[in-house]
Amino acid sequence: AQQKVRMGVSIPAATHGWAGGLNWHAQQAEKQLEKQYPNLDIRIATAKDAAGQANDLEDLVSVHNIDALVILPFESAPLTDPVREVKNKGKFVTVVDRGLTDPSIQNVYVAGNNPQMGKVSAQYMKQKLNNKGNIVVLRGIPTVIDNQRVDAFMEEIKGTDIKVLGMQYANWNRDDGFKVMQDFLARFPKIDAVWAQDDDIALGVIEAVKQAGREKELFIIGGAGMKDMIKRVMDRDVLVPADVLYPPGMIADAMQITAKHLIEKTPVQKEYVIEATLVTPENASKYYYPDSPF
Amino acid sequence: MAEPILSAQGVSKVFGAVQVLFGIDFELRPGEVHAVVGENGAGKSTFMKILAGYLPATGGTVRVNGREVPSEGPGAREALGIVLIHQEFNLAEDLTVEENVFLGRELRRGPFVDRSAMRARCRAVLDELNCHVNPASRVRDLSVSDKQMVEIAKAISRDVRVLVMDEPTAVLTGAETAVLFRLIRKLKAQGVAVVYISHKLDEVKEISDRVTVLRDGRLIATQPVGELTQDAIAQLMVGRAITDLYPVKAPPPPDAPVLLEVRGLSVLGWVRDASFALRRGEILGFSGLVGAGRTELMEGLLGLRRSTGTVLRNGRPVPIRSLEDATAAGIGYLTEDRKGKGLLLRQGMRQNLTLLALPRFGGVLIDEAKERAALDRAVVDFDIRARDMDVPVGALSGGNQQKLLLAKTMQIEPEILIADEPTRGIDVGTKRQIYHFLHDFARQGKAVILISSEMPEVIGLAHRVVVMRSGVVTGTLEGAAIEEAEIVRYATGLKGMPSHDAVVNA
Amino acid sequence: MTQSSTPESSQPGVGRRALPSFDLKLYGPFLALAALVVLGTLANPVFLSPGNIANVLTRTAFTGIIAIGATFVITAGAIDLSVGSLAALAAGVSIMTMNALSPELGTGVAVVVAGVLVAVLLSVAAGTFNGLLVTKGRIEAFIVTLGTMGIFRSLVTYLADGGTLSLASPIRTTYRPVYYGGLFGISYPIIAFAAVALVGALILYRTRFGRYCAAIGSNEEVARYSSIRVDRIKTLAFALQGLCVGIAVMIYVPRLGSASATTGLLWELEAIAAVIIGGTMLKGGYGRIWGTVVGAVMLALIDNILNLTGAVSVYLNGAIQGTIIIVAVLLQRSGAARR
Amino acid sequence: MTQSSTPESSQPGVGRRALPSFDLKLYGPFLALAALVVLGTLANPVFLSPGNIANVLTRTAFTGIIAIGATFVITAGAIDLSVGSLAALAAGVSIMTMNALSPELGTGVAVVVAGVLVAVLLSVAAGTFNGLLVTKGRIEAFIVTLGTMGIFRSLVTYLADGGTLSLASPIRTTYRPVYYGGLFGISYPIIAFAAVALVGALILYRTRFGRYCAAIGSNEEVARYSSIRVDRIKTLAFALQGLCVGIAVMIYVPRLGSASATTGLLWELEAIAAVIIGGTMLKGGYGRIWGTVVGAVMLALIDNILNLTGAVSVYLNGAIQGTIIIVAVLLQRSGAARR
Ligand SMILES: Nc1ncnc2c1ncn2[C@@H]1O[C@H](COP(=O)(O)OP(=O)(O)OP(=O)(O)O)[C@@H](O)[C@H]1O
Ligand SMILES: Nc1ncnc2c1ncn2[C@@H]1O[C@H](COP(=O)(O)OP(=O)(O)OP(=O)(O)O)[C@@H](O)[C@H]1O
Ligand SMILES: [Mg+2]
Ligand SMILES: [Mg+2]
Repeated sequence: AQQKVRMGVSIPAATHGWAGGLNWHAQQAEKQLEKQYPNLDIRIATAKDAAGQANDLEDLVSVHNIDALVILPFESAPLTDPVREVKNKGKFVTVVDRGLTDPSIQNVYVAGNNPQMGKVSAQYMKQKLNNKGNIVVLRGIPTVIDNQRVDAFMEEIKGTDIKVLGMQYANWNRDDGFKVMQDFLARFPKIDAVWAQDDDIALGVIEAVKQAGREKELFIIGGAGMKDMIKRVMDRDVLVPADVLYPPGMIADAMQITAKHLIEKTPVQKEYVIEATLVTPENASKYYYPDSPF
Repeated sequence: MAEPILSAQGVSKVFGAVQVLFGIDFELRPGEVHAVVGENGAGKSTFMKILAGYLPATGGTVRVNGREVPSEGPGAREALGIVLIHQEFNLAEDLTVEENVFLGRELRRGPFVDRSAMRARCRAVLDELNCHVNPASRVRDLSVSDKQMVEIAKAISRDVRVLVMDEPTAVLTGAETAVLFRLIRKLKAQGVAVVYISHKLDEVKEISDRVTVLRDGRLIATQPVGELTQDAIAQLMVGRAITDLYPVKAPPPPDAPVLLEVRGLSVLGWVRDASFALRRGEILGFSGLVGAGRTELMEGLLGLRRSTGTVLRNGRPVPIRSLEDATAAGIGYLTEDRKGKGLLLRQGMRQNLTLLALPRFGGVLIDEAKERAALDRAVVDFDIRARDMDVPVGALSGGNQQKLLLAKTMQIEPEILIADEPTRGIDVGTKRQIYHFLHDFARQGKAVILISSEMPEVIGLAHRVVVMRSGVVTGTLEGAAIEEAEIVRYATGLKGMPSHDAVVNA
Repeated sequence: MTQSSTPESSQPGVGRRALPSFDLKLYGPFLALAALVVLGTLANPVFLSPGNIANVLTRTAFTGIIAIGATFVITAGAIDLSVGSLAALAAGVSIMTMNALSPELGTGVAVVVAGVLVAVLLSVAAGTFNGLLVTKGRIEAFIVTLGTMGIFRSLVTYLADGGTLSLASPIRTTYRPVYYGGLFGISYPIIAFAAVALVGALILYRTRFGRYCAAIGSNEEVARYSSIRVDRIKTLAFALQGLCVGIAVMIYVPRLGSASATTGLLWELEAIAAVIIGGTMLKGGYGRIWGTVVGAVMLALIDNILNLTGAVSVYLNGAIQGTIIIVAVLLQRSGAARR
Repeated sequence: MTQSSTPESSQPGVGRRALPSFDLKLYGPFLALAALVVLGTLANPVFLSPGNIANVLTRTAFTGIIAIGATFVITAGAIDLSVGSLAALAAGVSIMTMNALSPELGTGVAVVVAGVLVAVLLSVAAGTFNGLLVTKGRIEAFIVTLGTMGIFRSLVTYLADGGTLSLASPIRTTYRPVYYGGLFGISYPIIAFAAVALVGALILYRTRFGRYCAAIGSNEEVARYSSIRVDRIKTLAFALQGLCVGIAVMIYVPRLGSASATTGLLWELEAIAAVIIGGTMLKGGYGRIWGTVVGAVMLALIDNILNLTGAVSVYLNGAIQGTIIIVAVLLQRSGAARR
């Protein structure tokens, strides 16, 4: 008789676009993996904040008695200890995207590379602007990831003549992207480029720019790899010449790796890095998934 | 003559742009009961609030024991033993009786309130008032008369040297009033000075030593009560003689059609199997002790409480499930609880006046001009005295609120008026107007049900009197049988149905 | 004012109307708004440019229209926390309907009308549902709408599969002008906002329903004894709130053509804040439509001003925002309290 | 309703009252809680395991303790929306203080005590600040705390530079047992929660302050006439709310050892919901501490039960949660309304 193998997946709830994609991919992977491995039982828990995620971890361990945990932490620092608790109970731990402050806890790290994402965006911008121009930056929400992206971006454009005219939070939200961009457009008569950092924000920005009729003046770089944006890049939209990948699908990869290890006992690497790839019209079709909700 | 314990010199008061008190002089001696009378809106309550420190005076001084005291909130005066029982209830409705009685000066044991001690003392004070409410009940759930008794209990549970009572008996019945008078006499014997405001001049005659009359915010006279007859007091108040308080009764002819008939109406826990009929042109009185269930019977009839039984209008049964149905059937209801059920105190007179009859004021949009016209008319018809037409109703004097409430009910032009304590807090002059109004109303071929705890009122106005006791109709009196002793016999169970039939033994 | 003034109203029936004194409770919000406009202009002259003003007013329209509905609910002594979620749900369902119907109805006006109808009907139904739970179920409005807030948002997340529901491109083209277009240089959302406010004011101040809302909010018992059908009026107030959400959704959808789990997040807080800043009492009984309009515009202006000035630090935006709200209300209220 | 009803209180003087019927207003929350426990057990027998119960109660402690403070504020007729943000700020400042002091005080108990003191003092000060703005500034509590909500959250964002403030590891080791440890098998957070509830109940029901809160919430005017210092009591209620936030922070910090802009997000809603579910009236005048405790536990249980059962779809968690809240309250209230 086969013993059921239980895998717990703890991720943030679908409270913004990227997290929505995360949820979708996690659920797809759940279905697919449970079919693939009949004795695998996957349990997904979604949390609204760090404390809620810590609660979920407790429940996954004490109630579901999981054998392995795949977690995409809300934030690194606060979840380090709760994950350590899980680890101390002898569970296999896979951490996704955001590294814990104590890397010794995790068995596997599927790393998203936030600094790289900022850096890649900045490099593209430098090249496209010839190291010179006025840009505005729309940030996500105040959190470590956002800081890493922005810090790396600013580091990369240091020493160039690229000037950041304004920077505001747009909360990884289309409506806020629209509003903030409207105001930036009113405030600055000449903007050469927008770094929106996130595709949801970028979609809001596009509408604001169109409304102001200033499509000719600037271009926009988003991030994540949302299908709408990839499509625009693919279609050679001058407003959106490129995008930087930060695929929410990384959760599925992590689940896949973990499941495979649990059931087939395949060895695992310590770290898998998901690259922040630059998407251009040339390679866009490779990253276009029309069926994904994200 | 003893030194005055409390006195006022040239006190005046201005609200916004209107002056309501003009240089009042007043003095109160220990051990005296000093009545203050005057028409509605004369400024009695305002003056009392100034004496008790609830309102600052605009001009003049207030002295306690000969020393001038600045107005610094009610707490300071209360510390000097001056306690005011408000005309409008001053109780926190969500709190219990006991919590209200001791509010602001709880008994303590260590850091905690001493609940058992307070409950016991509260019980004792209520017992002294023959009041049977449970100290642990919420004030919200009490009847108006019980609330009043709680107010009185709250006042006398303090260290009181001057007790100011603003129309304490307006919502009390005879028995409760008698208890109160006993209490006043006891306090008086202890040297407590009592200021007593009432529109019931017989009470004033009975209980007080001196009387001060105010009219339009001015002091008219202060005299020993013995020197004045009731009529004389009334004349000082109104400025003219009050004659024929009650109109000459004009009973409907015996064959007058029945406008409303009630058969076997029961309200769970309150009223059982009540039946009566009301004829065109009739004033039908309802008498009984407090708790007899008259109010509940009417509320059951009007669809405000769940009830069983049949109501016939002009001989045809009509289902009345809500007040709206009653209104449609041409029945108007004047509630006894002016503040809790009658008026929106924070809103204006116009909004209150038309609230019940709003469908009559315009179609899609409210016709404000029509509303204003109605208000102007009501102000004349019901002699509502407001010095400023835009004040919130809560700033009207108590009697004028009552008149506005009557006017509100009349806006639906009912054929049948059910008036529950219609003259509560009304001055004699206006009372006479209301009596004549009810009389004329019936004479026009309509009909009135009059619930009143004032025996003379029922006797003076009603063509027939239904007496209730503990939720059961015990008798109906007619003609010469309508007299006090007989009513009391039915109301107390000496006559009429045996008491074990009652819903509740009172 | 003085001893010498004589009583005038001894003559019954004449009554005296108070001097039309400057009522700060009524005008306070407008003063605060004026102060904010001055502040904005000082911060950046662009603030007063017609383009910027138009932008701000246009984007105020959503929460403004919702806040007008909230004014009724709050005046009637209740509260509705579900409006933001309902907006998201209605937008989502409306988009799905349009996408689904376009094979039959095409991508023209017909399909847009169908979408709008669905959004409005759904919103009204949801508002009525809230109202019935409050009145028939006798549950506090706070709890009911806290519950439905979760339910509605969860449903839209479900429908969108955690992602975004996007309106098909050709339909968007048809629908787009409803947000971006306008009449005589005034955008449709502003026109809608003004119209809703006007009708709202008429209803609140000049109809029975409006009076009844205030009466119920003041004292439910008195309302009942004035033969007002308390339950029905309250339910209607919630339904009206739903209608307002539907209208807001109608002009929201063409803006970005999408709905997701984040749509309308915290709009309830913004709407309630606009209502209260406008001078309506949270405890009920007293509502001010124009105050609400001003409150909504004020909130949008604060955001706008922050975006127009490079604030000391973006991190502190929230602090500046909070401070401006408090100070603005402090100014308008302290004057009123001085009487 | 029927003729056959017989007299119930024949003893004169008792007055007419209903049977000392089972008071659903008082016991309703407990019944709903019981129903939820049954539901949980049916969903998954593990639910009743001591480990699970301990986990749930321990994590309820934060919002539970905050909700007890909120009971006072709401009973006094006000509301405090800033508690979640304040918790974040207090946690952040406390962590910064401990990190900064560790070179001097070491990483032992001394530095933790200092951190706790700072958190508590800051919270009480912030609560008092809210209270003073409400009472002295005469601004609605809703607006004041909406403003300070933004301010506090913004400050913690600023202090954390948009990121996370983390407690230095050695100090964490010292502090950790405050969350994870316990006495006689009961975790410290549960003990703290119980203690705060007990003291809260004593204060609300057995002290003058508690009575005055209810009196003010019921009728401010009456309270003032009873020579209650309304402003002072209200300010104190806010200060007490601050104190509760401080205590909650004290046991929150050792759990996650960090604070950021998202810490305590929406705790205010959860706390207020717990209070209202517990039977306290949102309009003030009537507060129930034990009800609040039950309300907080219920909210935590609902989350827990959702984790116990694999819900249909994670997207629908919010819907199930909302439905359970409404149904639970419906059950407990409908009984009460039946009188
Ligand atoms: N807060 C207020 N604002 C404005 N006017 C007021 C206020 N309070 C009382 N008044 C006015 O002062 C006048 C006197 O009222 P007061 O209540 O003292 O009369 P009263 O003699 O007690 O009458 P009643 O016998 O009807 O109780 C009335 O015209 C009333 O409208
Ligand atoms: N909730 C309650 N609990 C206990 N007793 C109550 C309650 N409500 C009312 N009562 C009692 O009922 C009495 C009032 O009853 P009711 O209103 O039926 O009297 P009534 O016949 O209308 O007389 P009146 O109108 O003169 O007061 C009060 O004296 C009070 O003792
Ligand atoms: Mg008076
Ligand atoms: Mg009665």
